[in-house]
Amino acid sequence: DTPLVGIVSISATEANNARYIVGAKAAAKEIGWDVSVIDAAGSADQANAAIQNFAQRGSAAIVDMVFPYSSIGAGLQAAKSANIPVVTWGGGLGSSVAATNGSGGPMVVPVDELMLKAMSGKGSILALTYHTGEVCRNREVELDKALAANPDIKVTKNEVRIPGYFEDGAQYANAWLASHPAGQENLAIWGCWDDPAIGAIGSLRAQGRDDVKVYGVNGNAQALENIKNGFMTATAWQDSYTEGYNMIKLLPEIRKAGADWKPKAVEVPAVLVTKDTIDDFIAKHPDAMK
Amino acid sequence: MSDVSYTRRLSPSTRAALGVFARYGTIIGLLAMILVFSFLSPHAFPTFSNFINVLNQASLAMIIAGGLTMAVIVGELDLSVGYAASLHGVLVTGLIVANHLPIPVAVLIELALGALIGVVNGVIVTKLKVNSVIATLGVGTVLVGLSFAYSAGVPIVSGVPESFLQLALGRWLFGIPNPIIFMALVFGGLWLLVERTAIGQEIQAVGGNPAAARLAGINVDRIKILGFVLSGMCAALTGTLLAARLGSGTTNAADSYLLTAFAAVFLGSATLRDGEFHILGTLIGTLIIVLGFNGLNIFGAPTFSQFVFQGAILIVAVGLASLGRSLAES
Amino acid sequence: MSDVSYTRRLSPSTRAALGVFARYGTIIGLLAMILVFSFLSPHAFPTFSNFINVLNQASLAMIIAGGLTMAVIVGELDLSVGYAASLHGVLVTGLIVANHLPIPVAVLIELALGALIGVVNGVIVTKLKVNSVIATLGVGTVLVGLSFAYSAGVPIVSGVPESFLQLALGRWLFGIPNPIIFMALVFGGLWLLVERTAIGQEIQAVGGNPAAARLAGINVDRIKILGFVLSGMCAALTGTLLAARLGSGTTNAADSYLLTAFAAVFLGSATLRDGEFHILGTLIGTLIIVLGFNGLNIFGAPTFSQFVFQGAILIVAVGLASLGRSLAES
Amino acid sequence: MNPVPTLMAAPPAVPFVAASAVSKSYGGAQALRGASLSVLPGEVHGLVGANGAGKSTLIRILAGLTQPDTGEIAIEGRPVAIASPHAASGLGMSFIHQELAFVPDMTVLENIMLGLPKKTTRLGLVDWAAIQRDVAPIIERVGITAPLDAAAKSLSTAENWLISIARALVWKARLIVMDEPTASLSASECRKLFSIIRGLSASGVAVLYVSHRLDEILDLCGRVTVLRDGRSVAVLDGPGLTRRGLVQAIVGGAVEHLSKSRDTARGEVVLSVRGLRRLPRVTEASFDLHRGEVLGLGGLVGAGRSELARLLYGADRPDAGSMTIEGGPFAPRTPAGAVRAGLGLVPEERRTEGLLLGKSVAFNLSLGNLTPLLASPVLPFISLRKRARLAQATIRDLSIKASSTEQPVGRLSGGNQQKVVIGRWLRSKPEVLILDEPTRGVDIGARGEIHRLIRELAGHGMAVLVISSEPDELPDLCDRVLVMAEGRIVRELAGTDLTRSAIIEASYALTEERVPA
Ligand SMILES: Nc1ncnc2c1ncn2[C@@H]1O[C@H](COP(=O)(O)OP(=O)(O)OP(=O)(O)O)[C@@H](O)[C@H]1O
Ligand SMILES: Nc1ncnc2c1ncn2[C@@H]1O[C@H](COP(=O)(O)OP(=O)(O)OP(=O)(O)O)[C@@H](O)[C@H]1O
Ligand SMILES: [Mg+2]
Ligand SMILES: [Mg+2]
Repeated sequence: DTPLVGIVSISATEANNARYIVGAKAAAKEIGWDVSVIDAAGSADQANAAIQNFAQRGSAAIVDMVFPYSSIGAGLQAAKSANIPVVTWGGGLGSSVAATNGSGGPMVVPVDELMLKAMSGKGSILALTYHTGEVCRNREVELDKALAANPDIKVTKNEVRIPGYFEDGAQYANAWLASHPAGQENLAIWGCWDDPAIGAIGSLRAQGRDDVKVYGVNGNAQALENIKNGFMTATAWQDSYTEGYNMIKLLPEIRKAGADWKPKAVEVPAVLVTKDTIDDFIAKHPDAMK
Repeated sequence: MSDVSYTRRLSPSTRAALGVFARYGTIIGLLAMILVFSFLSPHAFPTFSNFINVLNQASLAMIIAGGLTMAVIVGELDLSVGYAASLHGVLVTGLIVANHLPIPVAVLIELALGALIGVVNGVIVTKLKVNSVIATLGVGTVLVGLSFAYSAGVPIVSGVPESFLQLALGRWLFGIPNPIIFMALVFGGLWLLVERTAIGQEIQAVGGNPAAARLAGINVDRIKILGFVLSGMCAALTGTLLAARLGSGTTNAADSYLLTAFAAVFLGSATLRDGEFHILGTLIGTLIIVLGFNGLNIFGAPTFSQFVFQGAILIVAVGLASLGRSLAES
Repeated sequence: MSDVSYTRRLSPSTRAALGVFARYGTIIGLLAMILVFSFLSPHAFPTFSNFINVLNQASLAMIIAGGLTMAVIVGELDLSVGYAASLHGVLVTGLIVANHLPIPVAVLIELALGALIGVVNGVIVTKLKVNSVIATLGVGTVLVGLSFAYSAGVPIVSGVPESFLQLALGRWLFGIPNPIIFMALVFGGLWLLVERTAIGQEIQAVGGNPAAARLAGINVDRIKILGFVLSGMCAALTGTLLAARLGSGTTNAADSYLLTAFAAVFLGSATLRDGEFHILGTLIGTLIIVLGFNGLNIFGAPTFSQFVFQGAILIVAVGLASLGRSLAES
Repeated sequence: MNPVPTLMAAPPAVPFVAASAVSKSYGGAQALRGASLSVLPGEVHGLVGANGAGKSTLIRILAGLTQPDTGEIAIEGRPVAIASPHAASGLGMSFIHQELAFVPDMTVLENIMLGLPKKTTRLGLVDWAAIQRDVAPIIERVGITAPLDAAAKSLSTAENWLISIARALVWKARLIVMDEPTASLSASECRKLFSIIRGLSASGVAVLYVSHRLDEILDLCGRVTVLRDGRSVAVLDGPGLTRRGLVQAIVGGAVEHLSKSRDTARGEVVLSVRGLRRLPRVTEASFDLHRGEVLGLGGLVGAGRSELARLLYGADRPDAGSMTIEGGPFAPRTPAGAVRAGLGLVPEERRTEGLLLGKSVAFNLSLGNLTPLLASPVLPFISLRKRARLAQATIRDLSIKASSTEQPVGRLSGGNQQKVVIGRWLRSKPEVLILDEPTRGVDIGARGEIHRLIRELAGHGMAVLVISSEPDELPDLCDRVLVMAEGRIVRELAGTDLTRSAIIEASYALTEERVPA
C-alpha cells in the first residue's frame, strides 16, 4: 500500500491554499505517496471531522491548512491515538503538532515598512482586518507595532467577513473615501490579506481615485495582476508552493523519527513584490500568476 | 367586579395614522436615517458623490435582489442566487480568458445559462414538487461543485481584458457608473413587467393564490418557472458585473449577496403595500441596508454596531409595519 | 374526427409500490449509500469504530437540527440557530476562561440564554407579526454583532480547562462519546414531547393548521414561542459542545451548521410521513448527509464531487419522495 | 325520537348568552351596528340575514376571535370580555365555524381532543386508551363510523363536521354555535345533524344555528334573530315565526320571484362527453351540453359531481373516456388548456380556489381574462384605467356590495365574493360555463340575482352546467337536469319530469339499493 497524506484545507477556493496543495502533490509524487484533499469549507468542526476520517483511513500523515492547532482538538486527539503525525500550514505549532510553516504573521513586516516609509509619518490608513483568523490577527499585531512609532497616522480599522470580503472591502473603502477626499493627505489601504484590498481597489477604480496606495499580503495572482497594472502598491508573496513541497518532503523524516521527533517550524521566506520588482518576479515565478 | 364592557380602543384618526405608518414607515425610516447621518457626518455623508458611490456599490446586490423579488412574488424562495452569481463570475472570465470569446457573446452565454439554472430550479419545484427552499439549496450546492470542477477553486485572473472591466467600471452614459444604469434598467423592466403587463398580472395572481390562479386558466407552473428564470438571469448579470469589477472570477465572491438580497426583499415587503413583495419595495429595502452601512461607517461606528444595526433595522421596520397594519385594522 | 381517449395511467400495484417508495425512499437511499461506500472502502467505511466516529461527528449538527425541527413543526423557520450556536460557543468559553465560572453553571447559563433568544424570536414572530425568515435573520445578525461586541471577533482560546473539553471529547458512558449521548437524550426527549404529551398534540396542531388550532382554543402564540425556545436551547447545547470540541470559542465556528441542519430537516420531511416535519425524519436526514460526507471522504472523492453529492442527494431524495407520493395519489 | 322543542310562551329569566348593542367596523366597513342577540339555555336559536349582514362577525366576537368596538356581552347575566378563543371555551361555548377547522394530518381522535384537556399517565404522557374509553359514547351518539386513528384528511366534509360536534360534546359545552353547517352536507347527513341538534337541545345544551336555508330554520329553531345591515331587526318566535315573516325581515321588503323563461331555444351540441372515468369518484359519465341551455347536475354530496367538473376543466386527468368541443377533439391537460378551448369554471370552494383574497375586486375580476385590458393591440401593457372601468361595470351589473374597485376581495361577505368569481367569466364569455354550487352560502336576494344572471348568459348562447346539492334550486333554474349517484349519471330529467322530488328520488336510487336500511 502506498502511504497516504491527508490534507484538510480551510478553503480550496483560496489561491494560496490551492498552490500549497499543488506543491504538496508534486512532492508526494516524488516520494511515491498518495494525496487526498478534503475541503472543510471554513468550518473548524468539519476540519476536525476530516482529520478524524483520515485517522480512520489509516493515512500516513495529515496536513492541517490554516485552522489553528487550538481549534482542532478533537482531530489532534484522534490522530495522536492512531499515531499519525499532524503538521500545520498557518496553524501554528502546539499541542501534538509535529511541524509547521506558512505562519503568515511576520510576512507583513516588509509591507508595513514600505507603507510607512511612503507616508513619512503623516496621513490616514484604512486597515481591513479579520480577527477570527489567527494569521490575520498576527499581521494586525505587527501593523500596530509599526504604527506605534507613527502617532500622526490615523488608522480606521474595519472587520471584513468570510465570505463577503470583496464586498466588505469595497463598502468600507467607499465610506472611508467619502471622508478622506483626494489631495489633502497621504492615504493608504491595508488588507490583512489581498482579497479585501482587491475589493477596495474596485471602489477606488469606480470612483477614479488614484491617490490612495493599496497594500496586501499573500501575493495571490490577482494581487500580482493589480500590481502589474498599477492599482496595488505592494504585497508580500507567500511561496506556498514551496511551503507545501517542503512540508511533504519532511513527512517521511517525521515518521521515521517517531516519538523522537522534535516539533519545529520550517518557514519559507516571503517575497516583497512592488511595481518595480513585479517583472523580475514573474520571470522567476511564472506559476505565481496562475 | 371590574368593568368589562367594550369601548373602542383606538380613535379613527389614530387608526388612520397607524395605517399611514404601516405603509410609509420604512420610507420614513429611510429618510430619518439619511437625516441623522447627514447631521452626524455633514461633510462626507450627504454629498452627491457619496450617494453615487453608494448606489454604484449597491447596484450589484440590488440586481440580485430584484431577481429574487421575482421568485418570491410567485411564492417561492431562491437560495441559489448567491452561489449562481459566483459561478457566473468564474465562467464569464473563463469564457473570455481561456476560450477567447468576445465579451458580448460571453455575457449573453451567461444570461442564457442563468435562465437555464432558473429553469432547472423551476422544474424541480413545479414538476418534481420539491419545496423551493430545499430545491434551490440543493441546486446552489451543486453549482458550487460545478464551479470547483471548472476552476478547482482557483480564481481566474490573468488576461482579463480591460474592456471587460469597463463593463463595471465605465461610465458610458452622462458620467453615471454603468452598474447603476444596469440596475435602473433591471428595476424599470421588472417593474413594468409585474405592474403593467398581462404576464405581470398572472405573476401576481400565482403569488397570491396558486390554486385560484390555476382554475382561472393561468399556467401556474410556467409562471413559477418564469419567476426562477428572471431570478437566475439577474444572478447571472450580478455575477458578470462583479467579475468585471474585481477583474477576476472567484468561486465564492458573490455568496454573501444572498443574505443582503433576502433582507432587502423582506424589508421591501413592509413598504407601501400590505406585506406583499414588490419591486419598488425591494429598491427601498436595499437602499436602507446600504445607506445604513455606509452612514455608520462614515460616522466611524465599531464593527459590532453594524451587525446590530442591520439585524435591528430589519426587525424594527417589518415589525412596526405589520404591527401598525394590524392595529389600524383591528 | 379522431378520438382522443384516455387510458389509465398507472396500475394499482404500481401506485402502491410508488407509495412505499415515497415513504421509505430516503431510508432505501441511506441503505444504498451505505452499501456503495462499504463496497468502495471495505476496510475503512463499514466498521463499528467508523460508525461511532461518524455518529460522534454528526451529533452536534443533529442536535441543532433537532431543535430546528421544533421550529419548523410549529410552522416557522429559524435562521438564527447557526449564529446563535457560534455566540454560545464564544460566551461559554468566556464565562469559563474570563469569569472563572464552574463549567456546569456556565453551561446552564448558556441554555437559559438559548431559551431567551428563542423567546425573543418567538415574540417578534407572534406579537410583532414579523415573518419568521426575516425575524430570525434579523436576530441572528444582531447575535453576530453581540459576539463581536463581546470578543471583537478574536477566538477565546487560552486557559480553556481540560475538564471543559471532556464535555465533548470524553466517553462517560460505556465508552460512547459524550456528544452521541447528548444527541440521543435530545432526540429521545423531543420525540416523547412531540409524540406522546399533551403539549406535543398542541405543537402538532399548530403546525398542521394554525387557524384550526386557534379556533380550538389552543394558545398558538405560546406554542410557537415554545418551538423557538426549544430551537434556541438546542443551538445553545450545540454551541457549547462545539466550543468544547474545538477547545475555543470562535465568532463564526457554528455558522455553517445552519445549512446542514436545514438540509437534514427537509430531507427528514421526505421520510416516513407525507412531507411532514418530524423528529425521526430529521435523525435520518442528518445521517444521510453526514454519512455521505464521511463516505466520500474515506473514498477520497475530489472536492467538487462532495458539493455535487450534497446538493444532488437533497433534490433527489425529496424529489423522488414527493413525486412518488403525487403519482401514487393521482 | 327526540321531541321538537316546544315554542315557549315565556322565556326563562336568564339567557345563557346575551350580547347587546354590539358594533364592529373593519377599516371603513361597518359590519355590526348595535346588534343584539340572546340565546336561552337549551334552545335552538336561529340567526339569519343576507350576505354581509354580520352573522359571522357576531359569532367571531362571541368566539373571542375579534373584539367589538362597543357593546356588552353577558354569560348567564354576568358581563364578560372574551379575549381569545381559549376564553370563549372556558365560558362553556363551542364553535363550528363557517370554514371548517381541523388538522388534516392528525387522526380523528386527536382532532376530537384538539385543544381539550387530556388525561395523562403518571409519567405525564397522554393516556390515549383512557381518552378513547371516555369518548366512545359520544362518538357513538354523534355517529362517527371512521376508525379513530384515520387521518382527518381522509374523511369527508360531513365526517369532519361530526368531529367538531363530538369535540363540543366532549367539552360539555353549554352552547354550540354552528355557522352554516349544512352548506356542504347531503340531505341524509343533514337529517342526522338535525336529530343530533334536537338531542342536544333536549339535554339542555343551547344551539345557535346560522343558515340561509329557511326551511331548516323553520324546522329546527324555536326562536330566530334576524340581522340586516349589522342591526338585529327582528326576533321571531311562536306563531310569528313563518317563512314569509323571515323573508320580509331579512330583505326588508318584498321579494320578486324568478319566473323561468322557457323560450330559450336549445342550440347545437357544444360539449360532448363519452365514457369519462376517474376512479374512485367518477365511474362513468356521458352527456351532451347544448348551446343556450342550462344543464343541471344534481345528486348527493359526494356523488362525484365536482370531480366530474374538474375532469371537464382539465384540473384532473381522467382514466378513460373522450370529449369533443364544438365537434373537435378536446383533452385538456390543464385548466389553462380548457380555458383556451372555451371553458370557464366557478369552483366550489371560492375562498381557496376562486379568489385572491388579498387582491382587489378589480384584480380578481380581470383574472384569467386580461386581453380586454391591453392598452394597445401591439404592446403587451395593460391599462389600469380600463381595468377599473370594466370592474365598475361588473360591480354594477351584479350589484356587488363593495366600497370600491380597489377593496380587497377578502373583506367582502361570502355572497359578494361569489359574485366576484362569477363576474370574472361575464366578460370573457366562454362557450361553456361550469358553476359548482354557485349559490352555496348566498342569501336569497343574491341567489335570485345569480339565477337571473345564469339564465341571461344562456340566453346569449352560452352553454351552462350548474352543479347544485339543493334539489329546490335546479327545477327552477335548469332546462334539463342530470342526476349523479356514486360516480354515475343515473337519470336525465326534463320538461314536466323535472321536479324536486324526481331529483331526490334519483339521487337516492343507487344508495338505497345497496344500503339496506
Ligand atoms: N376581516 C374583515 N375585514 C374587513 N371587512 C370585513 C371582514 N370580515 C367581514 N367584513 C365585512 O363585514 C360585513 C359582515 O360580514 P359577515 O361575514 O359577518 O357577514 P355574514 O352575515 O356572515 O355573511 P354571509 O352570509 O355571506 O356569510 C361584510 O360587509 C364584510 O365585508
Ligand atoms: N380525496 C378525498 N378523500 C376523501 N373524501 C373526499 C376526497 N375528495 C372529496 N371528498 C369528499 O367527497 C365529497 C365531494 O366529492 P365530489 O366533490 O366529487 O362530489 P360532489 O357530488 O361534487 O359533492 P359536492 O356537493 O360536495 O360538490 C365531499 O364530501 C368531500 O369531503
Ligand atoms: Mg358568514
Ligand atoms: Mg362538489
